[in-house]
Amino acid sequence: MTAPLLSVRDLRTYFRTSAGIARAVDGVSFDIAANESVGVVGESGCGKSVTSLSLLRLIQPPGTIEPGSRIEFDGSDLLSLDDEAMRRIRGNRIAMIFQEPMTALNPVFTVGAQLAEVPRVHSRISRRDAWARAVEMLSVVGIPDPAERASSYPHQLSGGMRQRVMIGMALMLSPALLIADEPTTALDVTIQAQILELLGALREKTGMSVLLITHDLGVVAESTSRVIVMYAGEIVEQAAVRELFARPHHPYTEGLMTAMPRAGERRERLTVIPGTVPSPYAWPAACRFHERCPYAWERCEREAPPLYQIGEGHVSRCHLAVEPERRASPHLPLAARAGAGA
Amino acid sequence: MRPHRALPAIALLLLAACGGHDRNAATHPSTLVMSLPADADNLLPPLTTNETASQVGALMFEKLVEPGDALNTVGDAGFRPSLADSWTWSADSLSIAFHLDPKAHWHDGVPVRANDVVYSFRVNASKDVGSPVGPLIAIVDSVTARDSLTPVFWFHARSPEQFYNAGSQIRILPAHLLQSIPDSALKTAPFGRQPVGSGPYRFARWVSGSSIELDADTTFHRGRPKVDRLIWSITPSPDAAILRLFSGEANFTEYLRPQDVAQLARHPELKAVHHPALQVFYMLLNERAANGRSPHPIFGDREVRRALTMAVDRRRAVNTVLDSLTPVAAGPFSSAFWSYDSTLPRLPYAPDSARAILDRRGWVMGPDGVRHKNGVALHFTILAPSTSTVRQQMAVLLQDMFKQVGAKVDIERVDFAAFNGRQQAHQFEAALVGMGLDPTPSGIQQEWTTQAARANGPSNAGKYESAQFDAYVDSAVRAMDPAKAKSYYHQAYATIIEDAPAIWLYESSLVSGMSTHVQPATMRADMWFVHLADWTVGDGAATSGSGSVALAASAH
Amino acid sequence: MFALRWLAAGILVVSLCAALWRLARRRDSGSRFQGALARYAAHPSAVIALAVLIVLYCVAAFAPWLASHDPIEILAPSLVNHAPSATFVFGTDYAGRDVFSRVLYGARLSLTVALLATLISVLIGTAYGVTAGFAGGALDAIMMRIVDAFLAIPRIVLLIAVGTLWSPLSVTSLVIVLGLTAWFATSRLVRAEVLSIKEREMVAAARALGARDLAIVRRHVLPNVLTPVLVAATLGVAGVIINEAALSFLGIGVPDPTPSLGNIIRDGTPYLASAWWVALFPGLALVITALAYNLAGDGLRDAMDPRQVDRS
Amino acid sequence: MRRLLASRLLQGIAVVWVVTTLTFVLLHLAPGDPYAFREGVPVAPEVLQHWRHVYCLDRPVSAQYVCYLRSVASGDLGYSLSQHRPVRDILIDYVPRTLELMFFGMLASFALGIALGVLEARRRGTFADWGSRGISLFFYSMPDFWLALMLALLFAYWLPIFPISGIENVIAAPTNSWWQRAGDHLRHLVLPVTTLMLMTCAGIARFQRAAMLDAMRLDFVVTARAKGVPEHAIAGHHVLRNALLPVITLAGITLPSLLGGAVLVELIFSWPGMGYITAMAVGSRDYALVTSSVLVTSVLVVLGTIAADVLYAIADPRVRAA
Repeated sequence: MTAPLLSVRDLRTYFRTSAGIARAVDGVSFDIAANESVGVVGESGCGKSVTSLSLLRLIQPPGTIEPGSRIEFDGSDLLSLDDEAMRRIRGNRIAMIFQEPMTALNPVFTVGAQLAEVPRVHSRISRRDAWARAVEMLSVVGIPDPAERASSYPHQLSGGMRQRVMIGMALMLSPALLIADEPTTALDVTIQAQILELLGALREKTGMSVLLITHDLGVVAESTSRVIVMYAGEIVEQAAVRELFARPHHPYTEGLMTAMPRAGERRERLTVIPGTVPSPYAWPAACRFHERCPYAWERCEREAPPLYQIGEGHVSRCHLAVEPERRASPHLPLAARAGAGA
Repeated sequence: MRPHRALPAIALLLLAACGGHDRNAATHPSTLVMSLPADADNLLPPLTTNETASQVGALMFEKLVEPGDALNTVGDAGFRPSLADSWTWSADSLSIAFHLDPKAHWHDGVPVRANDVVYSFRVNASKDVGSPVGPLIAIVDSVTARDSLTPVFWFHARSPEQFYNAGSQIRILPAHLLQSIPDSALKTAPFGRQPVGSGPYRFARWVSGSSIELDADTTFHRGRPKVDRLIWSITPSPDAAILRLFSGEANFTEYLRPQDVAQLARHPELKAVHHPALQVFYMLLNERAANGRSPHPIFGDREVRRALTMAVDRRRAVNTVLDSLTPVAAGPFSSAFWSYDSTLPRLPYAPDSARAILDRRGWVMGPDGVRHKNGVALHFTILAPSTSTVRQQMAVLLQDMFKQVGAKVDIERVDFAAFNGRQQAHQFEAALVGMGLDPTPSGIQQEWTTQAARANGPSNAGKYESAQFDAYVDSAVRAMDPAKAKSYYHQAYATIIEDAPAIWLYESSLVSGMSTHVQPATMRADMWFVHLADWTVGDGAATSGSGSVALAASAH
Repeated sequence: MFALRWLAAGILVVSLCAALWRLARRRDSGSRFQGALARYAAHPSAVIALAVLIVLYCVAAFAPWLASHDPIEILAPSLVNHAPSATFVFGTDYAGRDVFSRVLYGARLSLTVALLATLISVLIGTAYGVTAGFAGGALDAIMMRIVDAFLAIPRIVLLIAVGTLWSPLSVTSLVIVLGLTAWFATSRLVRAEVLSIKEREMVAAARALGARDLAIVRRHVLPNVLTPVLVAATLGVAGVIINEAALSFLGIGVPDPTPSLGNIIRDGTPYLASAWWVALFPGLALVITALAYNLAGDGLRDAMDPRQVDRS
Repeated sequence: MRRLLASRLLQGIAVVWVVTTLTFVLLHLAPGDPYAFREGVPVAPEVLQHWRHVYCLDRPVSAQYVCYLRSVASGDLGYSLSQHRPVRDILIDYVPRTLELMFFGMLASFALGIALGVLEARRRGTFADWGSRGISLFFYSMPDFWLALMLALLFAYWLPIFPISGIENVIAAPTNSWWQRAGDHLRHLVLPVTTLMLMTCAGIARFQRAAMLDAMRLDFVVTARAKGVPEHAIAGHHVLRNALLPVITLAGITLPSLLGGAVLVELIFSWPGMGYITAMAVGSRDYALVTSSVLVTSVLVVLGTIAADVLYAIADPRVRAA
């Protein structure tokens, strides 16, 4: 196994506010190999976006990346770089695209200018050359008559097209890693498919790795090779995509799977995971899912489960790995029993 | 600091740096910079109505003859040549021929000829133009040109001041530039903004609202003026004019108020020059009641007016408010007039006899110290302009003195426009008035006679009517022999002093402020600027300095 | 004796401020007004401003008692433009009058005129705003265009025009003129508030219950409008004080001998070089008053209107 | 864009019409007939008669109103009794100087205002922030004429580097070359423009600061950071460009108060512009000049407001396309 492109070890990102300390990301470790497509799944508020922003050190005060976290990228620890060095990596070696194409682009500059800005910021390129590369990138990401479109403004393009521009902007300097934070959530389904298909094609062509962050299991199933499931600031399960969909181990992953409507299945009410996502200011003790877990027993409330190895490249943060028999007696989760909320 | 934001700061420093350099710029020919609070209106003399324009006009256009500094306006003895070298009377003295100085020429090189004089008379007399000089030259029937250098004035009748009115009222205009313009269009003619004259100074520049500039005409036929450049530096208000003098941006200002004079002590580089002015200040008493017909309960009675005059210690009042140099006025005339003589009677300061007169006239002293007469209190209001501190202080002193003799006085302060308006509309009882006099004593005829009172114009607002006074004035104005004229004036003056239509306070002398190295020539009472050409700025040599402080300090 | 009087006044003012401070610190009663006061007290600059205002109004109220000399009396021609000294704390002006007493009386006049004028402008502004807001449609548009027209004329030019045509202005007509030219901003503010309130259900509900327009205005609109109007009024007073001073400076405001901060500065203008104190001190009094009102107004806006959080 | 312009023009015309009517009312409510013979102003009676006829002052009010509108429309603003010149010629002399003062005043106050606003927003909460806000509020609360006086006192007497009055050094002017005269004219501009700048920049800075803080929160800032754009470029380029838009609308609003300030500044620094002439007209009760300067001033402001809106439309691509 060659050295991973990106290896994150024990990443903690806390927000110190007058209301206390929010442990949005509370000890996350994972690796991404070169040219690999990894998905990160979880309900909103589980810390997946904060994780992605932490990778690029884009966390703004009052948030801080706690000492002791390590982000190894291409052999160097990003957290030890000075601001200038980190800045040179952003957009150049690691790039990022966002969820809201409507607001993610600057409304008062032309699309071409915003694309051309990336090479101009990172290298001594002339304005004309940068513009030419911008137009070329627009055609790469599949925007019709790119030369003319380059001088139009973001509000003159459709959502899908704007997302293509975002992708183009990220790939201007062919980064090694592209982080996509819910790239398709704001788009309708047909456009969603096109964007995912474009991402996959570009990944093959450029050999870059993609970290795809979404709450939509369908998106993960189609476009990633490995999936990380996050809950309450922690990774609760990680496996190859086929393995995860075939044998989801952690009750939370299982809940997510059953909650997802499948084509052709007739069900009046979708099954819902009872209870709500806990507050980051006070994560529940031990296993953070025990209140909403149908199999929880007293060990889950006492002892925080480690990431048990339950198969080749398949880990899960659940004591069921050592006491599988508990799975046989499901019960009403604590949250459901207690009536309205915790 | 980001580079582009530092730019303004650097620009400011640059400006400041070159500021210093500009201060002691190359020396300039001797320049008189006069700060004053009013822009000129129209520089064509017959159309001029404001003070600044008449000053500029006086230095660009010449009269035929100029009265001497003694202002003797009767006959032709007191005059000296200006545009005309000499003049000859006809036997029946119904016509005067003036002989123009052949060297006189317009600033555009064209020589001055008799038809210029003919044209100038016609324009000044024409109704369409409405020149202020019109009524004064009504005595002249016509002007003809005997030859190219001899204009002749023909008169309806003989009068003591016919020479003065003919030769010294009209400023001669360039006919070759103006006669093609119809009289009614003169008002908007461009000439008014860029005049061509024949006087000692030629027109240089006029930046409206900012400055008017004249340069010396080196080829002037009466000799090259000493001051090379005259600049009228215009400010929006009297305060700003004084500020400009004190800050050194001007080296002369025409009129200093008493409070400015007091402030001058702190400026060693400046000096104050008192020069006589034909201006007399008095407390006018309205002899008509509010309805304008029946006599005023207090001032209608001549004896009460005399008593009130005697209640005022005029010398002490003038010393306190102004200074001991300022003369106490004898009547509505100037001590500079040739018709004045020191033997004129004056009502003395005698509060006791004043009280006696008031008792005799039935003004009984009330318990509150105010006299009453059949139900009417001896109580009246003095109107004073709020902008003049001198008159306000004077009103306070008079109020105090009248209290001593049992008269209650209120003071009403209004701004200047309302002060004039109230007088003309006769809505006042007493008013502290300052009146500018004509250079000739005959002006009293327009101001104080019954005919003036009945004309309901701005003159004789107090409605003083005395047949005896009118008779004396008529014979004085008509007397050809100066000695006889003087004796008639004496009796007229004595009558008006005894009738006391007003309490005569002081003859104000004008105080001008100037830099110490400006040497003024004689400043004539009626027109201080008439000899401006003979002033000198600096020790004769070209004085350096332009712009602010340097100008004033350069002499040291 | 003169210093004694100032000492007594000082003690009075300090005790007044202390009382106010204790009131602000009291936490117990949870009324809306109480919360606002606490938030206001959180701003140090606003509290200082309020204290300064209290001091100013006390000084203005006791001016006759505190002044060292008669402001109008011409003391002695010899004392013209005398530099600040023990007897004349702010020096004397060109007419030999004590500048300190004139500034006291001038501040008294400026403060009262500004307060009354603002009161007038607030009343007119609110009435105009409410009618425009409620009437809506064409009338509203016309009324707003008229306000635009008035706003298009710089206030000082309007005041000069009015001053020219009706001078000399007595103090009462000055208050009316200042009041009549200051209500435009308030009317716009009130109209905006009325429009937003009109939409809210409570007004529709009240109308459903058959309440007449006037009742709706009194019970619903006015209390909500109170906050922005109060803030606008406080900020407005500073503007009116400056305009009154400008008018007096131009010689159109208060007629001459009566002291107003504006005409004292005017007296000092020509002698700026050598008698700068005549113009300096009245100006300082003006700045302090206006600054205090502005800071108090800002503090008030944040306290009464937490929604519009100031990004400080 | 055209629709916006059309509606703004219509509104502008409505406002101008209201202002003209207001000026007419002002002229007629004043006591006395503006062209009455007044002592102390010797004008030939037939001149007064001519102007009274031009404004049909001898006809009923309604006819007078129509007459007034027609004459104003034809650019005939009456005759100034104090200057003995048609008001139009006077304004042609004096309005450009006020426009010049306004132009530099506007430029300076927006430059400083924006710079302060950006500085305060980027260093929010530090000493630079509340210190600069405190100082600009101090100048904002200062009466404009007194600020002018103090600057005159400071710069003219204690450090005499800038002239305190007039538009040029009248003595040196004729002998200077044109660029020396331009430099001298600029030196005379410094103090008046500084006064206008200090007076107005507080309002602009406060507005700009709020706009900057709003714009900093928008998503494209995160995108820009993700693209590796350095922090000062983000603030100076991306954010500022967006934050400038609301400030342009502010130009329309500050215009009246700036013009008001210019009136008093002109008086103190003897800058012969509209304020200077209006003050002179005040002294001599020159009704025609006062009312026409009110008219011209407000038309200037209305045009300025429309220009500000047009500038906004051009600056904001989203509006430009509409």
